[in-house]
Order: sequence, then structure tokens, then C-alpha cells
Amino acid sequence: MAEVEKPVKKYSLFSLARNALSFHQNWEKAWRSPEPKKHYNAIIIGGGGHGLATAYYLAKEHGLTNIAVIEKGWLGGGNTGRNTTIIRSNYLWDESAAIYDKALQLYEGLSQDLNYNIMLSQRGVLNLAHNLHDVRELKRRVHAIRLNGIDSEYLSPAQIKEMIPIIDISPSIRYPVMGASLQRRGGVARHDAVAWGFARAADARGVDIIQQCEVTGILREGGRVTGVETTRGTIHAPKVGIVTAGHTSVLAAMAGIRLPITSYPLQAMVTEPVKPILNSVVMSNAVHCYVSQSDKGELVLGAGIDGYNSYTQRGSLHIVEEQLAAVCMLFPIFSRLRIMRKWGGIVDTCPDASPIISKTPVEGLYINGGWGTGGFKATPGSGWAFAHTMARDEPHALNAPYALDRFTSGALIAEHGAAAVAH
Amino acid sequence: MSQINRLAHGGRIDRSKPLHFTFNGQAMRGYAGDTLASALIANGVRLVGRSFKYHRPRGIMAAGAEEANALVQLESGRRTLANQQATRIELYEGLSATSINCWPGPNFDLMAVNSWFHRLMPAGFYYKTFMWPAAAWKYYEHFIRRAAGLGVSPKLPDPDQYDQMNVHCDVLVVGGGAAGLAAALAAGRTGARVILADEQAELGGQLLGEQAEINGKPASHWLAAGESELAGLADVTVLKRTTVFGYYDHNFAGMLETRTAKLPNGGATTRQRLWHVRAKRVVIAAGALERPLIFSDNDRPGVMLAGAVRTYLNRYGVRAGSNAVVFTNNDDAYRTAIALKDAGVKGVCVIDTRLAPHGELPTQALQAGIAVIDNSTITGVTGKRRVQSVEVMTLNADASGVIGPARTFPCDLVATSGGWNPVIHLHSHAGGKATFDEARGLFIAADTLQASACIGAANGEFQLNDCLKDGFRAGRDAAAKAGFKKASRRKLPTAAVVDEAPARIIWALPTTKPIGQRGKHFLDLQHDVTVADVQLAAREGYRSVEHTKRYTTLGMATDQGKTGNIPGMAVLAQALGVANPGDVGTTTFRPPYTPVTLGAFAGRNVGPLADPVRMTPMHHWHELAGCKWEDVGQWKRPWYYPKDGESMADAVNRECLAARNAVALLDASTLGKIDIQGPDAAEFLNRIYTNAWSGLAIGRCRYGLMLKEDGMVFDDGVTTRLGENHFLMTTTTGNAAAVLGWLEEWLQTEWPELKVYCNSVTEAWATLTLCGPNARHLLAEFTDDMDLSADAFPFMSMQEGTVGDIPARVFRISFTGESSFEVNVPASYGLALWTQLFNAGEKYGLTPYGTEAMHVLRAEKGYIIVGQETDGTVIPQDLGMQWILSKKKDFLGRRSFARPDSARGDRKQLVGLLTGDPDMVLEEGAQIVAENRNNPPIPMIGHVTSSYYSANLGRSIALALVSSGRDRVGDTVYIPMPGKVISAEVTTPVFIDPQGERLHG
Amino acid sequence: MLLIPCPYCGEREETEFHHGGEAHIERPQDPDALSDAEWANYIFMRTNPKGLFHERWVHAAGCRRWFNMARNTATNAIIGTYKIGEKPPKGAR
Amino acid sequence: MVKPFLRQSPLAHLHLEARRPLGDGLPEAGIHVAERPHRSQIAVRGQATDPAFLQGIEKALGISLPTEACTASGKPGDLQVLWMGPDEWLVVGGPDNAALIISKLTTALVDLQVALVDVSESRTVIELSGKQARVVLDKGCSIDLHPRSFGPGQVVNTLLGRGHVLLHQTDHEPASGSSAYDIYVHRSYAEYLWSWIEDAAREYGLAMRS
Ligand SMILES: Cc1cc2nc3c(=O)[nH]c(=O)nc-3n(C[C@H](O)[C@H](O)[C@H](O)COP(=O)(O)OP(=O)(O)OC[C@H]3O[C@@H](n4cnc5c(N)ncnc54)[C@H](O)[C@@H]3O)c2cc1C
Ligand SMILES: NC(=O)c1ccc[n+]([C@@H]2O[C@H](COP(=O)([O-])OP(=O)(O)OC[C@H]3O[C@@H](n4cnc5c(N)ncnc54)[C@H](O)[C@@H]3O)[C@@H](O)[C@H]2O)c1
Ligand SMILES: Cc1cc2nc3c(=O)[nH]c(=O)nc-3n(C[C@H](O)[C@H](O)[C@H](O)COP(=O)(O)O)c2cc1C
Ligand SMILES: [Zn+2]
Repeated sequence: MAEVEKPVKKYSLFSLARNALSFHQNWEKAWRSPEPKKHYNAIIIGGGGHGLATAYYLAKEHGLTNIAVIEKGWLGGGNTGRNTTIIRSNYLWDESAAIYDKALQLYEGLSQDLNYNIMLSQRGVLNLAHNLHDVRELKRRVHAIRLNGIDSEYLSPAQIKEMIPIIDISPSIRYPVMGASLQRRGGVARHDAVAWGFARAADARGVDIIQQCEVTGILREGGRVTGVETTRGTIHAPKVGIVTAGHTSVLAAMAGIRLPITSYPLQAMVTEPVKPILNSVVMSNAVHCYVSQSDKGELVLGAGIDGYNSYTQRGSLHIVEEQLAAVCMLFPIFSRLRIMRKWGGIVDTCPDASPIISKTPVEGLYINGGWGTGGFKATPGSGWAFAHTMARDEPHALNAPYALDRFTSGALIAEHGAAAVAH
Repeated sequence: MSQINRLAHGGRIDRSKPLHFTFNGQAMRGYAGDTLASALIANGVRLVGRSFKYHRPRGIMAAGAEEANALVQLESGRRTLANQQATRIELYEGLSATSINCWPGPNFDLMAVNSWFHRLMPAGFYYKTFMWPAAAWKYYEHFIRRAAGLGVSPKLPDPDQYDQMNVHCDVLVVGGGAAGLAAALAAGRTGARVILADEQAELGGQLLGEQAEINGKPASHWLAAGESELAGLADVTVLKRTTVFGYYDHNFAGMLETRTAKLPNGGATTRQRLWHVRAKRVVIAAGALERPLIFSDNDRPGVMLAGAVRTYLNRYGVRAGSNAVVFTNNDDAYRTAIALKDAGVKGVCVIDTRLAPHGELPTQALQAGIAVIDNSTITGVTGKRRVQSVEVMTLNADASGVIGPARTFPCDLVATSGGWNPVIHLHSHAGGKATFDEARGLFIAADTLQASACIGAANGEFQLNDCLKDGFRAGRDAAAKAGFKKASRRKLPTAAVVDEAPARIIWALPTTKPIGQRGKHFLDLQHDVTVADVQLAAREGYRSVEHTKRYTTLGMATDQGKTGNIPGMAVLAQALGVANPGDVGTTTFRPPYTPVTLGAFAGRNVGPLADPVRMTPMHHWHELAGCKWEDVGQWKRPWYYPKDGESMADAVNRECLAARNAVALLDASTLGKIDIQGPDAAEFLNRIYTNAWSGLAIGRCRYGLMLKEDGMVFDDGVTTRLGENHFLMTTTTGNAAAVLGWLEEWLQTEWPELKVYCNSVTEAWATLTLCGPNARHLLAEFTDDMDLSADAFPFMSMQEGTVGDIPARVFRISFTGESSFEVNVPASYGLALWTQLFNAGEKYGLTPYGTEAMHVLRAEKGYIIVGQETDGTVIPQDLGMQWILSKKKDFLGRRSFARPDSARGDRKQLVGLLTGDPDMVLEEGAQIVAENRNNPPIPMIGHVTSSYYSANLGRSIALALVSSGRDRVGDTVYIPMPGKVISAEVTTPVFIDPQGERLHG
Repeated sequence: MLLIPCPYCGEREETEFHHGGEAHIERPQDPDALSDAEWANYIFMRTNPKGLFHERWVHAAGCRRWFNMARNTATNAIIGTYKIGEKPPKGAR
Repeated sequence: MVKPFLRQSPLAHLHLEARRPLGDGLPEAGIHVAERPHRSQIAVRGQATDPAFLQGIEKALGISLPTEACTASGKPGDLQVLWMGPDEWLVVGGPDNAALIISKLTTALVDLQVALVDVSESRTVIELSGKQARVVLDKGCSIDLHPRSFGPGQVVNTLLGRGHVLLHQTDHEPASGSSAYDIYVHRSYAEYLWSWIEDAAREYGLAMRS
């Protein structure tokens, strides 16, 4: 593969020190802000993590560099910029385990690969069980994951308490903690850094990242895609990838495609920062809460989805109240911490709680979406597989099961257990 | 410490009520009406804490919700609270507060070493380093985390309570300043239902800190009169200490009320109350926040907002310094200069960025003998722990630099004003837009999706007289729109109009060197974000205001950038070469306006009330019998009943044996029961269930399976025909509500032509299941109007009669494979009958059994449990239930069987498993493989769905879903567990009585 | 926080309702006549528009009735509700 | 019915009537509560547009069917009909009357497409009254209970706390501001609701009424 290396100003402690002497006047731009060209070899619609990763791997793995990422707002401003950043690969089915663990493996080397510290913090992710059904389902997942060659353990309440002394495991709480699965390799990463790192690295390989440019139409001729209409003019390309998360249906509709996707509000919030108090990521589907503490000290908390379609990027208060009541049940000492900010995202969910990474009936048009409440963890893997699909016009084995036709054949990948609630 | 900065008189504090408190262990005094901040200033405290990143000494900079610096840890132990703004803590007797984020203390803080490396720590430095070696981040992170985080979380359980309240009103007025009070009065007078909420302890807003006059008298008179008039209006509710923290769709607001200024020592009152308000109209009169001037080293303790300095003087009777410089770009700050001078503060002078300020207020100041240095800026501040002097220079022609000689002014207080920003936060929460008023350099509320209006200072109206006018008009208007049009003839109050000249807006003030090279120009004091950081972000391509925010963390601290955001955005605009900051825009305003506790959001839904506990009529009997509970949805069901010294296994074995050898009694009341009536009832069931219902005889029962349209099993249960047009359906416990919802959905939305009514009767009946060979004998003792013989009362039939003189429906159905009778009696007799059966049953060996034994018994028979043998991916054929799929009619889900995936040859099918070692009980959820090995990855062919020790068989049994399982009967499969591999033989899934003889017996 | 006008009970809080997805998706008269793709279209495919949306709700904690609602999913503004079998209100067609 | 002493309402075991008032020294209880168990309750389904149905009900019960949403007909304490939905009502009578009511209804509605279901056992009634009764409800109920929009004779199916209730206002005295409500709650939720009320009412003083 012929790679055209552009000079990158490498980030390192050394370059930081050198720049400090010149008052940081000489850093290069992390990415350019180019004018859109009239024609590209491929266009990625959506400058979220998945879109940027796709562009990066198209350039890096497939030598495709005359490509553009078109973003209607600011890059990383979609769900990538508003998620609770939980990363894990503890999914039930083989198909899921494969792609999510590919993503986790890429994450494990990503800071170095991108030369951008994405602050991957593998502090362990616990999924709690609160009733016998949960216990059974969690154990099923723990065993499946282990046999897929991925790290996974089951913890008793006492072991949970040992890891997280502030959690209430007493049998007298309304829904007592009966056990948990633990993936030690799971954790969190700095969401913005993932988007920015991919953007910078893609830009360095020649990818044009065009922000403040909304795609308003998808051009087709004789069943083939030929380009896109945008708020900054028409741009032609023989290959177009839709990677627009919450707006997947909106973009697909521009090409006359109906999808099995519904977009819901999903809310998250942060508390005021406090000194380290919680060292792992704790998730509970049964009582709807998930929480971790960021490096800056805030608790990052996620709620369940609102029950109705909406593109407003805000949600209802009662959803947040239910979730915070659950947090107070598990962590009674948190009742006096305060929420400093809460916000919403738009998640595109599929009936089987698994994504779509697929060719479409329109030749040259590809879709990567439907990640719902859990696609951040998949970002590099998703981009990697989607780049393969776009470059070769055929899915990689990793994403072949995620084709659109599974809804016709019935071969769904039901991950509700792994993904029933947001995370 | 004595209150060295307390004025001899003045202020709204109550000098007759002295209060004692401690700060960092030092005893101090203040008065009722003080905030912690005003009391600290009174006591001469300057240094309150250290900053987040550089650990620079910091003091108090504001007097309200915008305070970014003065955060304290309030109290300790059970009542400790982190990161509390000293400006919002009402002083109370015995208060104790300490500085945060410094060690050992704010005066000498070891973490201040960070500031030595500040040059290595520009915005986003962590993205550029700590990457080598890859594994080392863990260790770096450990130290980063320890350094971050401000205050400490409480570590002991919360002794306080929180509650919630729902209210509706015609007009919600946010903010009780001049504009808000006027609006509430105007709306209240029309008879509308009005809520006026203000975050402070007193109404009045900005007026509390001013010497303003209304109707020619001190404004406090008008305030008091207004407040008492509101108190007399029946449908007006005034809520003080109540912050409207969020504004949501369809005019819904969330408010947080602090109910006890001092934390109570327990008792009936809740500490905080969260209000849900549904308003017809919302009037946002939230005022304006003063913005600081951004100059070199503007973070030194003693650099404060000019309005705040005035508030401390007028409202609290304290002077924030003894030697003051006022630094401004507008006229308003001259009020502060005059007030300082009046309070006897020395050396008061005004440094104004404008050329020859000439308005009413500057003129007054000059007349009062205050020196005014025009066209100038502060270029530097000396003094680390408190301001000692400022250096002042003249601005050059375009204000991009300074010229001429530097003058030094010794001072311990710098009161700065960069103008005011309307509080448009709430307007924005619910989708409202903002536009930039270029002339005045501020963002104003524009289009909104809600029925609301911003008024007064919140709408950029800074003249008191205009605020009053605006308030009355807006209040009347809102009431009228809500349907209350009564006119009031009262004369509107007026205030003198002060002619104020325009401000001169220079977002970042120059110093002698390029910005960033002499001192630091702080934008976000709490997060230590400087102008240089924003410029760096712009230079590095983080051009969007949202990128800059995230890259620098500007506005992401607990104050959410109330003072720093707007200057920050303007600085970004400049750095990008964008002329109009409006084109850069604001970042998104999000709730809450000020932080809200988790406890308040949770309200009453904590502890035992976290979620309803649903109880059957026999619940308390089970509890007294010492049962262990299983949570099934909101129900508590008896799981098993251990006797003294019994393990779970002992108890379950005993219960299972009793059920097959004697008689056992189960509380099955939680099963869903739906009464279905109407001429089309049978047709309806035909469509809902997979099998046919038209031919079922009256008094007969039939098992049914329900699918979703994708063909997957959704629920199952037995349905009985009570009459020609009358059925009683039972559902699983967990799905009862969902199934009723499912029936109604189809009836109402798709098949309205069907004449059918569904009613839930789950709660109407207590269901007592007698199971086992002695069941009939025991039941016979209780009834004389039913023939219980197998012929007269065959399996899958129902009789009505009396049991223990109680009217009952008895069903001969069975989930255990044992001859059993499900006795249904009116719920309020359930406990009586249960007790009677229990007493009379002793001689038959009657044993109550719980859900665990029930599960074992049904597994012995290979009966499925929806949600255990199924998981939303299982079709009836997988369960070997082809027999229940009618070929003669359509039913929900049937079409999906024709899809390729349903016909796949390797689908997972229900089978039995018998382990080689009969004592080995497999783990439910364990995965099954075809090869005898334990080194992942290993392809999996299925998993164990149910697994128990069967006392009746004297060995373990399991059910499993296994790929092509029915073809594998007789094969050995393997179950790899950590550290061992278990082998098992695949069998058919029925372990006991395959012919069903016991069932019919 | 939606305030939903139930056509039977009047305005009630969102918490009393359940959302039932897109409205006006009819169950095919003869499922066997459909191709797999058409069947998939009926059970899974949804328009999910940004803007005017016709959706079903049920007043679960109130009168237990299903009804239709026209709402703008970009703003959450409710244009109107209408009973099952009725036509959408003016401005929502 | 048989052996009435064997009957046990969902809150009977709590012996509410024997409890001491709650309220940390408040001079007067703002809230009074009592359980009103075993009311006869019949779910009636039918078409409100069918005159025969309306007449049949009136004939059988002597009171008319409330066709306006969220209203009740009849007299509290006596026979009443509560609106539950556009084709659904709850006929409420004193204890042990259900069979009689059903037989009257059956006779009067013969040949009509209706459904009658005895659900007397499904719910118990908690009676809540006093000056602060409305405020306590406001703590957990999103209905606008202000006298301007809600008053005696009105009835709603709604949520109270985290449970579903049928809330019927039976009385209001404008002078004292005191009002009274019958809260119909499914029996499995009754103890939860009672605990919820006890907790929410504590600050206003709670007394039991016999
Ligand atoms: C509150 C919340 C919490 C979450 N928590 C987690 C978690 O803990 N772990 C996890 O793994 N996942 C989580 N997720 C899910 C995760 O955030 C997403 O799955 C993932 O970020 C999706 O990335 P993306 O790149 O596909 O989409 P996005 O980041 O949303 O990017 C799509 C981009 O497309 C752009 N776009 C849309 N329309 C157009 C157009 N017409 N023209 C041009 N551009 C357009 C958008 O502006 C956007 O920037 C969470 C999501 C939310 C909302
Ligand atoms: N001359 C100037 O430059 C200038 C500038 C600004 C303001 N002012 C003066 O300020 C006053 C403005 O009057 P006003 O009534 O518009 O504002 P105000 O500031 O007097 O009152 C607003 C009130 O709302 C409260 N508040 C803010 N957000 C809240 C929330 N979310 N929830 C609850 N309470 C909240 C504040 O604490 C305050 O009490 C006038 O007296 C005006 O002259 C003058
Ligand atoms: C993991 C994570 C941590 C965050 N931490 C903070 C924080 O410390 N302070 C803050 O103000 N916002 C924080 N945010 C929220 C953002 O400010 C912002 O609300 C979010 O990215 C959504 O964007 P929007 O509110 O601009 O729509 C955080 C967001 C995420 C996803
Ligand atoms: Zn309704």
C-alpha cells in the first residue's frame, strides 16, 4: 500500500516543552478547514467518531485519500460528544463479541496509533444483577464472552463490595445487588479526544474534513450514487457512506431508503467534581443507571431513553429522576452530590439492539448506523470494518452479519440484554 | 477574629442576631442575614481557596450564583457538602466551612507546584502527552485524578430527606427582582394563579444591593409593599430560596427549593424540595450577571465584580477592601465607586477604558472627588494572596496595546465591571434562540418554542424604570394570554431615569506584552482557563466555540461559565478574525441553572419507597413463615421457606418432594388474569394465540402461546372458557400488564370491529395452588358442592363452587405435572383460606412451596418459562411446540415463520441435559460446546436455560437450547467452566412422567 | 416533558402515557401474499422523520385508550391528537 | 358473603384506626386518613352513544351514567358511577352489594353488548381528607387539583407516587380549604401507597379517622 505521509507535528512531552518556550505559538492546526472540492473518490456523511474513523482507516488501510468527511455542525458534536464513554466488549452473541472486541483491541493502541492521547482508562466495567433473571442472563453472557476468548468474570456481592466499597449491597434495599459481571479491560475514554484524534490523523493523511456543511440530498443516477447536495454546493463522489447516528433515517430517506430505525432522546449528566470516590464503571440495566467518575472528578451518569421519537437533543425530566433515584439506591452517599449539567443526544435504535453496517440497494451508497445507546465503544472497529466495506464494496466478515437484509431474513442479533439500557 | 470590615451601620443584616461560625478552624462572627461570603469579608478573610489546575490563591469575586472562586467544603461527617459557593450559603449559628482543593491549607498549598509548570500545561496538554509507554497512562491517570476534583464527596449516609411537589399555574415568574416582582403583582391582580420563584432568601434581586429609589422613596419600601400585597392574593405563591433550575418542553419548569437554611437535625421537614411546575405562561425575569473585565492576573484575591462590591456594602454592610480601585468600561460601576467613597474606603479611583466618560454617574463621581483615569487599563496586579497594587497604562488608538508610562496604584480591592449579560439560560434550555446585540455586546433572547418571555435585565433592560414598566406589562400580558384579563387601575411605580453612556467593549485588555506572556488573563476562574488558552485552541484549529469550550474546558465548571463564557466566546471570535461574536455564538445552555442534588431529583423514591412492593393477600403470612423472597417485577414472591437450620437446597428439596409425594401449596396470586368478554372473544383469541379457540367447551381450559409479529414467543398461559362469549386468560406474572396492553392495542387500533372487552382481574382473586397426590383429599375436606374426582373434574377443566364456604373457581391445571387444583377465591379471603388449608393440611404433609420449587418441578416436566427458556429469539418450533401452531388460521407472528432464518437447520432447540456426575448441578447460563476442551475461543452450540437438583429424581437435571439439539439426543456435549469442563448427555426435555399419568390422576 | 392532550381526558403529563410508535401502519390483510421484504417492511421499517410525525400513544395510567398524535419531532410541538380511525387535524396532513 | 370476619382488607393488618397521630407536636393534623375497605365495585363496559345502554344503567341504578370525562354520578357513600374511560365505568356501592348490583344491571342491559365484571376485590379505598390533603396529593400526583380545575365529583385515573390510582374528590369546603378524596388503589399496591402517604403527610400532621 502506497502511503503518502504528510509531515505531522508529533505530540510528545518533548514537543510540549519546546513549544512552551515559544508560548505555544507554533503548534500546527490539528486539522485544516478546507473548502469542499467538487469531486472526491468517497464521501463520508457525518463527522462523528465513526465517520472520522472510517475516513482514517480508508486512508490508512485502503490508500484512499481523496475523500471528504462532511459534517453539518462541528466534528464530534453528535453522540460522540455527548456519550458516557463506556467502552467494553462483553456482548452475548459471537457476531457482537467479534466486532466490539476488535474495537476494544484497536482502542488499546489508539493513543499511539493516532499520536493523540485518548485517555483510555481500563478501570473495569461492572454490570449488576438485581434478580434471579438478571443473574442467569449475566452468567450466560459471562460464559459466552469467556468462551469467545474475551476477558470476563462473575462477581459475588461481597466481591463487588471489595472493589467498590461505597456501593450498598445490603439485602434490604429495594432491588438488592445479587452479583455482577466484570470486564476488567472495559473502561472509559475521553470522547472528544477520540473524535479529535481520528480527525487529526485523517487530516494528516489528506482527508478533507468539511464542517458546517449539511448534506441535504443524495444524488443518484440509474440506481447508483453520484454525490451529495449540501448547504455548500454539490459534491460528487462514486461512493458515499452515511454515518450520521441519530439522523440515519433522515439521510437514508434522501436516498429513498426506509430503515428499521427509531431515533430517541438519550440523556446524560455530570455532577460537580469531587476527589476520587469511584474507581470502576458501574452499570445496572434493571434499575436503569450507569455511572463512572471522570479524570476531572465529575460523576458521569447516564439515564434511560425517553419513550418517544425526538430530534431535539433534550429529554424529559422524569427519566432523569428515575435514574438518579436508582443511583441513590445503589450509592446512598451520592444523594448530596449535585448535578452540574445534563444534556441529551439522539440515538438511532434498531429492533434487535444491534447496528447496521451495510451496503444498500443503491449502488455505492453505504450505511453505518443504528448503534443506539452503545456505539462509542465500537468507534474504531466500526470505522475499520466500514472502511473495508466501502473500499471493497463488500462487507468484511466482521460486519457481514450486520447487513440490512437481516431484517428480511430474520437473522437478527438480539443484544437487548447487553444493551437494553443506554451506556 | 473581629469583623474589621463591617460598617458601623447599614445593610439588611440583623445586628441583633450575632452568629458564630468557623472557617478553616478559625472562630468568626457574623449576623443573621449574612452569607458566608459577606461574613468572611467582614472578618477580613481574603483567601478562600485554590484554583483547580494551577492552585492559585483565590478570594471571593461575586455575591451570588455566579461566584466561581469561593467554593468551600461545608460541615463535616454526615452533613458535609462539597463545592458550596460561599456567596450562596446563608450564615447560621455554628456553621463550619473549610477550603477545598489545597493541602495543607489555602495559605500554603503544596499542590501550588503545579503553577511552576504552568507553561507545560496549556489547554489540552494531556492530549499531547502521557502516551509513552502505552501502559503508563494508568499511573499518570492516578495522579491526575488525585489532583483534580475540588471538594470531597460525603462518605456517610445522608441524614436528610428530600421531596417533590407538582403544581400548575397560569403564570410562573422566574426571579423576584424589580421586573419579576412587578410582573407577579400585575399578573396576581388579575386573579391568575401565579408562582413567583427567586433563588435568594429575600425578594428584590439587584435592588437589595442598591441605594435605588422607587416613587421617590427607598426601593425597600416598594419591595415590602409588593411582597405584602402578594401575600394577600389567594392564588399567588411566593417561593424564596427557590431556583428555577430547568425549563423543559411545553412550559414545564423544574425548581429547587431549599427549605432549611440551616441543615435541620432530622425532623419532619425535608432539606430540599424539587418542584415540577406546569405553567401556562412563563415570565423570565432572571436579571443580568455582571461580566468581569479580562486583564492580566485578574484572578488575584481582591479582584471582584463591581456590582458585588456594591452589594456587600449596601446589603451586608461590609466593605470588601480598604483601598479600592474601580475598573470599568461602563457607567454602572461608578455607583460602586461612589458607594465605596461614601463608606469611607480610601483612595477610591476609577480606571475607565473609555475616553472622557461624561455621563450622569461619572459626573457625580467626579463631584464626589473620585479620580477618574480614562482611556486606560490595568496591565498588571501585584500581590499573590491579596491584591497589593495595580499597574495602569493608557490604551493605544485601537486598544490593542498600551502606551505611555505605567502608574502604580496601591490598593487591596479592584472592583471591575465589563457590563452585564442578560440571564438567558432558562430561555435557552427549552430550545430558545439568542441573538447578539452588537452595539451593546450582549446576547438577547430571540425566538422561543415555549409560551414565555424574557423581561427586565434578563432582556437587556438595565434601567430600573424600564424594568418596572416591563414587569407590569409582561405580567398583565401573560395573565391575559392565560385567560385573565381583569384590568387594574393602580398607578405604576416609577424610578428616576439615569442617563448612562454606552460601554466601550474591549474583550481582553492588553498588557505590556502579548497576551499570555505577562501574567494570565483568566476567563474561567474555576477551571483556570485563560485568554491564551482560547487563542491556542483557535490556533490549533478548534474553531467551533464548542470545540474551544471542550478543548480548554471553558465554562465547564460548577458555575458553568456564568461570568467567563461570553468574554471567552468574544475572545475566540477575535482570535478567529470574526468581527461579530454573534457569528461564533454561545455554547448550549443546559439545565440545571445552578447545581441540584441527586437527592432532590430522587425525591421520595428512595429507601423502602424506591419502588412499590406489590403484595399478594397472603404476603404477610409468607413473611411470618420466614420465606426468602424473589423479586418478580414489583412483586415479592416467596422463593422458598427455609426451616431452622435449613440451607436453600434442603428447603427446596423438601418442598419438591412434598409436591410429588404429599401435597404442597403455592401462592400463585401474582399470575395475570384478564377477563375477556364479547361475541367476538373467541375470534379475538384465535388471532392472538397460535392455536384455535372457537371449539373450546365452556368450563374447559386450554394452554395458549402468544407471539410477537416477528414470530418470537412473547407469553403463554392457560385460558378458560367461562361462557359462550366469556373467557378468563392467565398470563405470566412479569408480563401481566404487557399482555393486557397487547390485547388492547390490537383491539383498539387494528381490530375495532371486534366486539370484545378486556378487564384485568389479577387483583380480584387470590390463587392458591394445591399440588400433589393428597391435594384432592385435602380439598375435598373444604368443599361439598364440587365433585373432585378425576372423571367429574378432569384435567384442564374448571368448576365454580365453594371452598371453605368461600365462593371459588377451581381450575384443574398444572404447572408441575402433578395432579393439582388452582383455587381462586376473592382476594380478601385469600389469607383465611390459606391459613385454613395450612392447618388442615398437616395430616397430609402439606408444605408451602415457593417459586424455586415450582421451577424445579416444572423443569422435571420440561415445561418452559417464558423469559428463561425463551429470550426474544425463540420461536415455538425451537421449543418443540409445533403442535400448538394452527394451520387453519392466521395468527400474530405466523408469517414470520416463512422467513429463511426460521427455517434454518441449525436453530437452537430445547433439550434436556443430564450431567455425567448426577450431583453436578450446571450453572444456569453456562455455555455448551461440542468439543471437550477449555481453551477459548471455542465455538458455542447453546446454553443452559434451567438447571436444578431434582430431589424427586435424586440427580441434577437441566434444560438447554442447543443448536440442532433434537438431532443430538444421546450425544455428549461439554460445558466448560473456569477451571473445569463438565460433560453431559443430551436428552429429551421431559424427565418425569412423560405420559402425564400423574397429571390426569 | 410533554403535555399530551388525550382526546378523552384532556391534557395530562407525559408520565401517564406510553408511546406506541408510528401511526397508520396497517396489518396486511393477507400476510402470505407478501414477500419477505414486504413483511419486513411492515414489522420493522419506519419513517422516523425529523419534523411532522404521526404516532400512536396510549393513555396507560388514565383512560387506557389508544389515540394518534401529530407532533413535530424537531421541536416536540404537538399539532394535535385524534382518535383512532379519524383523520389527522388540520396542519398535520 | 360468607364468614365476613374472615375477610381481610389489604391494610387491615396495619390496624390504622388504632394508630396514634403523627406529626411532631403539631397542634392539629392537616391530614386525616382511613381505609374504606370492601366497597362493591363493578366494571361496566358499553357504548355511551347507545341510548339503550344509558337508559338501562339509569333504570338499574337510579343514577345516570356519567358521560363527561373524569366525572362521577351518584352520591359519595351511596351508589356511584365513576367514569374510567370513554367506554368504561366503575359502579361503586357499599360492601357486599356487588351481586345485587350486577343482577340488576344484567337484567336492565340484557341483549346489549356490554361487559360487567365484579372487581370489588381488586381495589381498596383510602380516604384522605383535611386542609392539607390536596398538598399531600400534589407531592406525588401531576393532576391539577386546584379548586379551579378539580372539585367534588371529579375523578381521574392517574399516578400517585409510583402507583396507579383512581382519585375521586368527594368534598371541598372553601371556607376551611379542607377537601376529601377517595383514593382507589389496587390491593397489591395498597401498603406501598399507605407508606407513601404516611411519609408525605408527616410534616402536616396525620391522624387516623375511624
Ligand atoms: C447520552 C448518551 C450516552 C451514551 N453512552 C454511551 C456509552 O457509554 N458507551 C457507548 O459505547 N456508547 C454510548 N452512546 C452511544 C454513542 O454515543 C453513539 O453510538 C456513537 O457516538 C455514535 O457515533 P457516530 O459517529 O456514529 O455518530 P455521531 O457522533 O452522532 O456523529 C454523527 C454526525 O453526523 C452529523 N450529521 C447528521 N446529519 C447530517 C447531515 N445531513 N449532513 C452532515 N452531517 C450530518 C451529525 O452532526 C453528527 O456529528 C451514548 C449516546 C448518548 C446520546
Ligand atoms: N445600570 C446597569 O448597568 C444595570 C445592569 C443590570 C441590572 N441593573 C439593575 O438590576 C435590576 C434589574 O431588575 P430585574 O428584576 O430584571 O433583575 P434582578 O437581577 O434584580 O432580579 C433577578 C432575580 O432573579 C433571581 N434569579 C435569577 N435566576 C433565577 C432562577 N433561575 N431561579 C430563581 N431565581 C433566579 C436572582 O437571584 C434575582 O433575585 C434593575 O434594578 C436594574 O436597574 C442595572
Ligand atoms: C463524558 C463527558 C463528560 C463531561 N463533563 C462535563 C463537565 O465536566 N462539565 C461540563 O460543563 N460539561 C461536561 N460535559 C457535557 C458537555 O458540556 C455537553 O453538555 C455535552 O457534550 C453535550 O453537548 P451540548 O450540551 O453542547 O449539547 C461532559 C460530557 C461528557 C460526554
Ligand atoms: Zn385519557
